Amino acid sequence: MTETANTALLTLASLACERDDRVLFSGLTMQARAGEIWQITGANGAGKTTLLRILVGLHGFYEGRCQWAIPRLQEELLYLGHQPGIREELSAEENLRFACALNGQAGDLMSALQAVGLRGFEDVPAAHLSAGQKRRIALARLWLSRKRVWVLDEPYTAIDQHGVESLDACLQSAAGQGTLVIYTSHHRVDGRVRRLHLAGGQAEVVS
Amino acid sequence: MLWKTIKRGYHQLGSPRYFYRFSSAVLPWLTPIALITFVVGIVWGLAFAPPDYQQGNSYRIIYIHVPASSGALMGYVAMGIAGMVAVVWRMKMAEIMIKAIAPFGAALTAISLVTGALWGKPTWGTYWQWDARMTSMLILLFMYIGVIALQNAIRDPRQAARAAGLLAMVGVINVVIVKYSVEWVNTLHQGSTLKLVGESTINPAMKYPLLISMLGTWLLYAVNVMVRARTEILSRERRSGWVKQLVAAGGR
Amino acid sequence: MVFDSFADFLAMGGRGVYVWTAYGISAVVIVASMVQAVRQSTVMRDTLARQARRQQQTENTHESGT
Amino acid sequence: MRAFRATLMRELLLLWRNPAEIINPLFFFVMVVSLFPLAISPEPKQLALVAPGVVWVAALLAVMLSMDGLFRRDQESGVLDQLLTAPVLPVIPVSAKLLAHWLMTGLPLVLVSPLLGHMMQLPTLALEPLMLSILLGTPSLTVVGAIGAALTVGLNRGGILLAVLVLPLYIPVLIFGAGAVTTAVQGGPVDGVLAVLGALLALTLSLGPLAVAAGLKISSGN
Repeated sequence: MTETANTALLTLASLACERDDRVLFSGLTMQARAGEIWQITGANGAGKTTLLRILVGLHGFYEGRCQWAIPRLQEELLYLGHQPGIREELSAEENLRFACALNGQAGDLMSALQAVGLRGFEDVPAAHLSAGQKRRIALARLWLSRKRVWVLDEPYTAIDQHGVESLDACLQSAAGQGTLVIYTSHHRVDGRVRRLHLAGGQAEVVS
Repeated sequence: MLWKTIKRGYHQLGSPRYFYRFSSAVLPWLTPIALITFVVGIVWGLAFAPPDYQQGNSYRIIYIHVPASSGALMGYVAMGIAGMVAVVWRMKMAEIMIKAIAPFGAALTAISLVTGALWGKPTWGTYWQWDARMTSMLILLFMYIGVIALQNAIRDPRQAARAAGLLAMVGVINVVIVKYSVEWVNTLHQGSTLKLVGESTINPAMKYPLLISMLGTWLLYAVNVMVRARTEILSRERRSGWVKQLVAAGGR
Repeated sequence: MVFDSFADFLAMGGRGVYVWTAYGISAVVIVASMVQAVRQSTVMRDTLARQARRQQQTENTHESGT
Repeated sequence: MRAFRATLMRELLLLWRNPAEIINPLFFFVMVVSLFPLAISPEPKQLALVAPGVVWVAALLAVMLSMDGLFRRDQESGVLDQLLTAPVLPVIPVSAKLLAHWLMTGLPLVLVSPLLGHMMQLPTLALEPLMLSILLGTPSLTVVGAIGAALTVGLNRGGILLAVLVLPLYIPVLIFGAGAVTTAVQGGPVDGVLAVLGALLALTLSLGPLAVAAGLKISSGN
């Protein structure tokens, strides 16, 4: 599949998912292109996290089709899950260095940690950090070498006002450079954001 | 042309709905045939086969012991294969089969152990002897229990089936290794293993009933698997139209 | 018949206890597994039927209600 | 390779940072072995008879019990999801984790086993085969145990279930492991038995990690 500017990076065709005999969502059809920012909204338990896990290939039990135009998605994917994905025994810097080695990311760790406001906390074991600070260790990867697809689960939780603005700027700059950003949150980055709402088993593209 | 039929066959084989229709047609005549074959084999072995010149009549337990052992072993191997198909090719029908094959396999393993022990008492004086065959069968029972326990521990039916499938795949390799390691450990501790008296010198008059009761056991196994598979299909496809329609009509 | 009489058949040359216990237990286990399989199937069909009927009722009251 | 080395270093660091995961299996091993002289009899001849089996069963249980925590904390903290969505094949970081885990839990058992063998009145000529058999056996136990751990990682009370799944798969390694020591005690040739143990190890190392990676994918819902 050749990837020109306007062909869809991600195509969902009547995607449906069931859990514990309950239809989470069904009939989800959409196309996402490089450079777009998608906001996924819905009540707790509406299946937002499950949808993201389907997109990144963690969850395989669904009906319908989920197609990426990128042959080896995982090399171009930056996924921040529902859990921060860091170990409490390790310090912020150790966690970040391991995440970069695992995901093949490079970049200046210190400036990334500073961007998320963790300057001075680099070698504090994560166990002593607050929940918000733990999440921000994972977020620091957004400031490292760029990937073409960002899938972020609730990036804005436990982020203070200053953090929200810098995160908005970061998402917008990444989208500007052609990254497809898909995130779940109640916060809207800006007017250009395309929205997908999950409610009552239905999924519809709002804008 | 050939490739198209294989492809269509593969898809049909893979679709639970087709299997449900196929089993609805097959079960009504397969069940009586299975029962008749089984009973004929057993009665022939019990009443008409000649007594063994050494063991007398206690050897007649063979007509349930050997079929049960072979059914248990083949059942686990079948589960391993279904597991591979489910894990590697993600075929829904294979997942359903894993769940359907396990229970009767465990039942046959238990039967094999009990009948083996009851046969051992009059022949060698003890119910349990840790000889190679019986120990392998005991370990096979543990592995069946492992697969069933894993399946019941996981809530999502597809994930449970696939996890059990992977375990069954690993288990099949283990069955082979256990067979040889148990035989080796017997030579280590007891000198020569005690060969089952009479099995090697089985004369035709004893062999035919054994083959028939074995065939009967396998046919019963097939019936049991089909019935369980149908239940699993209904449970998994409850949301699809054809199940709703079938249930509403209260059809067989 | 290899045995002279039915009583002889039951005695099995003194080994009847072992032979018949073995077959008795086997029969019980096989029948139990078969019965359980069939029962599960009917129980599944009944629950699905009941669910379908309940859904049908909620839809009817829903339509008549609006 | 970078991911393998990074995971290996991280795992060793993690295990170093909470020593309980290293000490507990070791204490368990020593304690279980020392139960038997009290339970059976302190009389040397009887102890030497059961020694190979006792030491081996205790080692097996120690390794199995240490399996439970292998993936659990990674799964809870979300690191497992990162591992499964990383550009590198999951089997590479998983193998690094298994190697680190064996170095920190299996190897100590090997070092302590001659001491326990001695405590169980094993003849000194059998101590070296004991060490060798545990050296060759525990990696297989770790990898096979990890398959069970991967399949039960998401379940809340996975511990007992892990034992039910994994013990039947442990039996061949136990038979040849304890058998090697018994053969040594009887004065027979040990090399053949150790060779079989080595063959089992080769089989487990080649297929095991793939099965563990597949198990993790299945547990994460795929």
